[in-house]
Amino acid sequence: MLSSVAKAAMSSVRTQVRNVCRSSTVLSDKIFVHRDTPENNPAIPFEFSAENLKRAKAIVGNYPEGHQAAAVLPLLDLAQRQHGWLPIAAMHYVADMLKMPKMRVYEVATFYTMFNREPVGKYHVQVCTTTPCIGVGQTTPDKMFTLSEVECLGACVNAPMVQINDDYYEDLTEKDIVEIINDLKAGKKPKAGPRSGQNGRFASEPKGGLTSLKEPPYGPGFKVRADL
Amino acid sequence: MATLLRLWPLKRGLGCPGFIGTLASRAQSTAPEKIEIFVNDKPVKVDPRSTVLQACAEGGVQIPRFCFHERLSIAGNCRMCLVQVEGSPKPVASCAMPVMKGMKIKTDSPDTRKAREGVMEFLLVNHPLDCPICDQGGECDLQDQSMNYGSDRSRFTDMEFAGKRAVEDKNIGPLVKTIMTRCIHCTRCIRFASEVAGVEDLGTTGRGNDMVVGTYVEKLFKSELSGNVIDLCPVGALTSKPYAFTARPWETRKIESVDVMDALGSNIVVSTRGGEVMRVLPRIHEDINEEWISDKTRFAYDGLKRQRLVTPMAKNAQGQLVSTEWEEAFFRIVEKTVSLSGDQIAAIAGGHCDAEALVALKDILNKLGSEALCTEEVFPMDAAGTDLRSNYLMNGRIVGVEEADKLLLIGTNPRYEAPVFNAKIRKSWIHNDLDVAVIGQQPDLTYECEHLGESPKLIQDLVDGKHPYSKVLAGAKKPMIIVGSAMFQRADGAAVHRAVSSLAQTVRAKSGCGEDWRVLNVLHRVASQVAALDLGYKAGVEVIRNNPPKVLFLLGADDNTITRDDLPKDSFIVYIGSHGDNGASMADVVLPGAAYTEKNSTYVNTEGRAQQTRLAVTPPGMAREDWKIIRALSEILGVTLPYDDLNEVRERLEEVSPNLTRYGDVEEANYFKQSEELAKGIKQQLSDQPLTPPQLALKDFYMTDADITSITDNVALRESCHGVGQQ
Amino acid sequence: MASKIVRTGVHQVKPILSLDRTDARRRVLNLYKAWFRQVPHIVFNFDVPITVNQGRQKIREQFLKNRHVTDIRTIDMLVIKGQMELVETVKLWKQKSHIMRYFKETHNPRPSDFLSKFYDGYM
Amino acid sequence: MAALGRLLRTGLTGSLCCGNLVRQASVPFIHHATRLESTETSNKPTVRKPSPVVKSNLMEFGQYIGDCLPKYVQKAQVTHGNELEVMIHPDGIIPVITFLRNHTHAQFLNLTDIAGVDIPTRKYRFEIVYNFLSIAYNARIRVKTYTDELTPIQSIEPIFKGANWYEREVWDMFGVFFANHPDLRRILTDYGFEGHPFRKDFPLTGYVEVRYDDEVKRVVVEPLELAQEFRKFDYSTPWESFPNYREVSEEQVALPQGEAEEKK
Amino acid sequence: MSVLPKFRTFFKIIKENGGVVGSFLKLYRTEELKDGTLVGQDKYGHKYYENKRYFIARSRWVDYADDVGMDYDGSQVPPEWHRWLHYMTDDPPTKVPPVTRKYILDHIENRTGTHEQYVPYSTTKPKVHAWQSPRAN
Repeated sequence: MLSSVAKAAMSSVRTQVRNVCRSSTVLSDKIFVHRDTPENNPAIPFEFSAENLKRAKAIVGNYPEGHQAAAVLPLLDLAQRQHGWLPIAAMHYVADMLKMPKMRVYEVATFYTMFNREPVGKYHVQVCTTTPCIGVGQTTPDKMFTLSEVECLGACVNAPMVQINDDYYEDLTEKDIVEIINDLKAGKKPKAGPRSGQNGRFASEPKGGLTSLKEPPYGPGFKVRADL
Repeated sequence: MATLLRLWPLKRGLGCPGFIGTLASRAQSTAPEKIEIFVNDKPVKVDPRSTVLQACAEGGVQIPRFCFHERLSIAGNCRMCLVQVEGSPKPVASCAMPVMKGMKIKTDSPDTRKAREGVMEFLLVNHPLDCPICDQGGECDLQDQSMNYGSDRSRFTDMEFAGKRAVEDKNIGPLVKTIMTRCIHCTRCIRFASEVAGVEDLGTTGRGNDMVVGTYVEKLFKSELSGNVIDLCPVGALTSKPYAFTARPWETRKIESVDVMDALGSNIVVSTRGGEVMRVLPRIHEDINEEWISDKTRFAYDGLKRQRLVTPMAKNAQGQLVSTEWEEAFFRIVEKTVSLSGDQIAAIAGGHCDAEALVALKDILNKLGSEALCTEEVFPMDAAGTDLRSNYLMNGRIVGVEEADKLLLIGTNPRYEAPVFNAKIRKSWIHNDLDVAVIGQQPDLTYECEHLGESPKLIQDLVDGKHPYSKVLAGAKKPMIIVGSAMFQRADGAAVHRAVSSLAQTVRAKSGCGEDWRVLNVLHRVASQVAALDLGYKAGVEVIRNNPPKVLFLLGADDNTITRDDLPKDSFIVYIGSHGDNGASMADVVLPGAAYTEKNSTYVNTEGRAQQTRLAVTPPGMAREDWKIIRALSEILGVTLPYDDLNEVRERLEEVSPNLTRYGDVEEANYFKQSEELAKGIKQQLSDQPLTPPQLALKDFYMTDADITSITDNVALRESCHGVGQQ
Repeated sequence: MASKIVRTGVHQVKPILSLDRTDARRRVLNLYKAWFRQVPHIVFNFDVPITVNQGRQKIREQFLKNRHVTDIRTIDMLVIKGQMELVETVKLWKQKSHIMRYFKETHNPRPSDFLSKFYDGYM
Repeated sequence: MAALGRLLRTGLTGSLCCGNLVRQASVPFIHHATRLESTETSNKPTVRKPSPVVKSNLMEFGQYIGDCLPKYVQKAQVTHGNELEVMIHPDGIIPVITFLRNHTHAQFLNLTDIAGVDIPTRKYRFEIVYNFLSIAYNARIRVKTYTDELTPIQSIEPIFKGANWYEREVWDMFGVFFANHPDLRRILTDYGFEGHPFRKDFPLTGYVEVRYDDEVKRVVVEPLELAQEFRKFDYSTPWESFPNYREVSEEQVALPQGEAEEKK
Repeated sequence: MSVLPKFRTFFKIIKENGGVVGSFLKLYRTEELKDGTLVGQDKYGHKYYENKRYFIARSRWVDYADDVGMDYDGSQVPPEWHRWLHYMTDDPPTKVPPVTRKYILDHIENRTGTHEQYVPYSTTKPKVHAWQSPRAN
């Protein structure tokens, strides 16, 4: 009897009280407006190199007539690869090339975190967000490293991992990352892929060897009527 | 995500019904069979092309929305319009969902409410609580809808003292004020800019919590229709800079009126408070302005308080205009006029005169024995001239362009001469595959157009079929030719007119569009011209120049078409008008009249549609309505006009030209054949001077109509010009 | 006869004072006489800048203003109010300005012709 | 006089035949207040909850008045939980009020107030409201009757001397004529004031304005000219036109109606 | 109580005010005749007198300079003498000269009623700006 009353009272209280959200909003470390700086302003000329121009033409050619604007992503990427990062002049160049409004290019460029609209170091270290960060968003004075915190890089099985430029370094331990950074500093290119964290496995196979699919695959005709 | 949702580029011919159904609805000819759906268990028959939201509206249920707008494409990103649909596991965004047969929609179920409350809470998470200092307060969609769907308690505790999300304000020009923290990312402004205004300046940058609406780079929102984003914005993110902090919407009185800044006669609402015009808003008129108005219409109102003529003025012994009494001013006029014969008196009407004043002025001059009544705008008087109404009207109507498939613009820049009409052309260009060609200097239009050349001789080539484009015109089903009235101001105006009218006849004959389709259209630039021509004014001041009068009445004529040098030394000029400018400066007597917000008056737009402005505020000081001034003067002059009140003047108007009092109707005219026959008699030759529209840059747009906008003092527009000039 | 039928069709009401027209007329005349006789005293007592004749003229005007009234009860009500006014006047409860109120000397009637309306700004 | 005699007779017989009822009706009157104090334990102190006992008592008493004066009482009702209202025919003012004043079980000896209400849409546009207090029973009653601009209403000055000024006030503000009033004249408005200000058709600003005129050295009255337009607020929002989305927040309290007895 | 001193005083007053004619003129101008010691003179030529024989509040007075004629006015007394005249201090400015500061404005008399009077004006902007015609030549 009493318990049911208490339950009723509790439930009525529960409906009245909302949960309190305590976490503060997490915002990007980038700004989403352009401000002219000496190294990034529309007056600085940008053009594709002859080689890239050829590539760009090919990319644009992939799309049907009237839908060339779809090539904006690969072209921006091409521009970023050529320049190291994506200056506003490059966006304008791409916009002119595809005959689309500049605003539409800005939208694409700001939407994807892979487009670096500010100068980045030679090695762009992108760390999965769970790692404790030091000075995220900054570039070291020697313009070698830029550390940024990015969303899921799609290699969760091999966590923890970082992406440095285009390469994934996975299954990292503290030792590994120090080694990688030192290698990069020294100008060497460390081997990409899984490292010592999981005993240097090949890809994402289980640590203790295979647990299934151990027997050889069945050949053709398995469990099929003999006369067939 | 708006980047992906938005339709860029708005491909022409892509206007499939479900996508931009509302926009293209006019173009759709046959309506398919209606299907039955159930809105809150009530059966409703709806068009299968409509969305759930429209279907519910038909069923009498208004669904809350932020991003959806009838005249823009569907974005579906605010999620406020969620409804429950039976059989669907999740609530459905009704604005983007097409109806299906037998759909059972629940618009007020507990689940729907909960979904909307959730959306509202998320919207309010980052919306500042600054309604008391927000100009949108009182007419804010978010405010209104939060009254229904807002939570009664807050979960915002801010224990980290991190504050709400804040976004820096953008400087997009002197007309639109931005407070971007208030933005709820409905993207209406972006869609308006890219779809209606044709200026792809606005967009969203960033994503997720970082999404920002803006221009990315520091630049002005350079559009002649930019003010409309203020109305579109459902919150206070985009507000009017000139109107900022001046009035609250509930304390203003709204008077439905008509705009006179261009010849379209856009329908407007004039908001006043305490005898002051606080702002001008558009009023929906599907056949003229839909719900857009140009920036000049919207922001010219501060000119109503500057450079005004508030007292009668007369020249003193030193030749200086000084304030005086009405009696004295009238006496001065009588003194000069009484001994003169009729042919020594003349009058010129300017661009903003109402039909009442025009008819009164005509009557008084006729009574005095004068026939020299002119308008400032020139129109060829040779052959049929202004006798045939079809010669000077936009015969095909403003909405006609939505049906047309070929459009030839001759010497006009509709973007600045009639911005709202230009938006209609763009709409037709997007949804109806309208092909636009231009003869004359190429203006910067918001749609693609074929530039045929600049010489007027091209028109003749088109008539003769020498030009390749004449084949295109001949193949058109519904061709339209729009000629700017500025072309008739040229020396060879009559020849241009002859060429254009024979071109129209040729095209009509060749294309086989039928007798009902009207090919020839004249786009006027000033609001009073059609009414003046209807009333029998002579177009152009040639008569006066040839036969200089002793007494000249200027009814709001400020364009310096006649100057002191054209007249004999002892001539006497009387200026009747609302603003002091060229006309008033050269006058001997100035009689202060009323501006368009200060009188009940009739204007006829370029398509021949008579409309009324309504008295929103009383004329300042001793100013009076223009026709009353003329009526009073007539009594002093001893030729009393037979009308004492507005109804009597309107009766007189009806006598002279019955169409002037059929408000809202377009009085059509169809005498193209006769007109062309008569025009053949014109001997004048086309010159080789390029056809140049008078307004080619945005700056020109803001700097015209000096007598109302009073550019010398009009702060907002002046800044705008400067801003535009700097870019 | 016809008038009788009409009268029976009319709503039956309670009289205020008078039962028929002659009665009402008598009351009106009595009130008029009373005012008329009081005018010299009023002019003297209130020291108003009007002559006795003007006062009587004004009283006549005030009475004639309601000459169109035919309803007996309305007449009675007007008589009652007139009587009250008379008492207020005679007992000197009113003051000079109250008496002069009838003469409306400071009030300029609005012009009715177009030109004067135009000059005055009344439109 | 005859009416009074009849009233007394009916009153007497009424009280005799319904003696039982009367006792029931009047006894709770005495304990009315104490009851309220003891039983009210609402946690919302500003809202007085009507006691059903009080209400039924009042309804019984209203019924009793109706039974006693069947000719005049048209309706009796209890509003706001504990306010008894008796609607009467204008002819019955003197008998009903005499009854309420003199009846042993009523003893409404104190005239609190006389008020007028103007409802122009009605055939009898004025409602005259009498409020009485019975000190003996700590009870109040409201008597309502009606009239129009020209129908005189009987003055109750002979019964309650205090009605004198109240009736003058109603006359002054509404123009309701009270017959048999010893001194009916204006009480609030200025001499020479025209019209009756509480009538709904009397404009808020009045017809005239009064000012001191320097030239004639005296206060003058002139037809009103408004120098400033009225402040008018427009509260409608686009959303307002869809009342479906307005939640009804207040619950309509159903007024307990006393038994209405429409009598000739 | 002898009458003689009073006569003596009377003649003294007459004498100090410039004889019979002078006294009449003075009486005409100020409606008062007094004898007293001249304490000082201000920059306008007003003379300040004191005679302790009179009651306080009457014992100090000013004799306005001749050039103001009949248009004399209390506000013509400069502040330093005003203090002394109103018994705020017993030291006349001749004895204790007033402190000069650069922010103290020069004394002016009350100009109400003259063409130099202060007329309040509206500081709000007019709602409608009237057009002024350009100056003719």
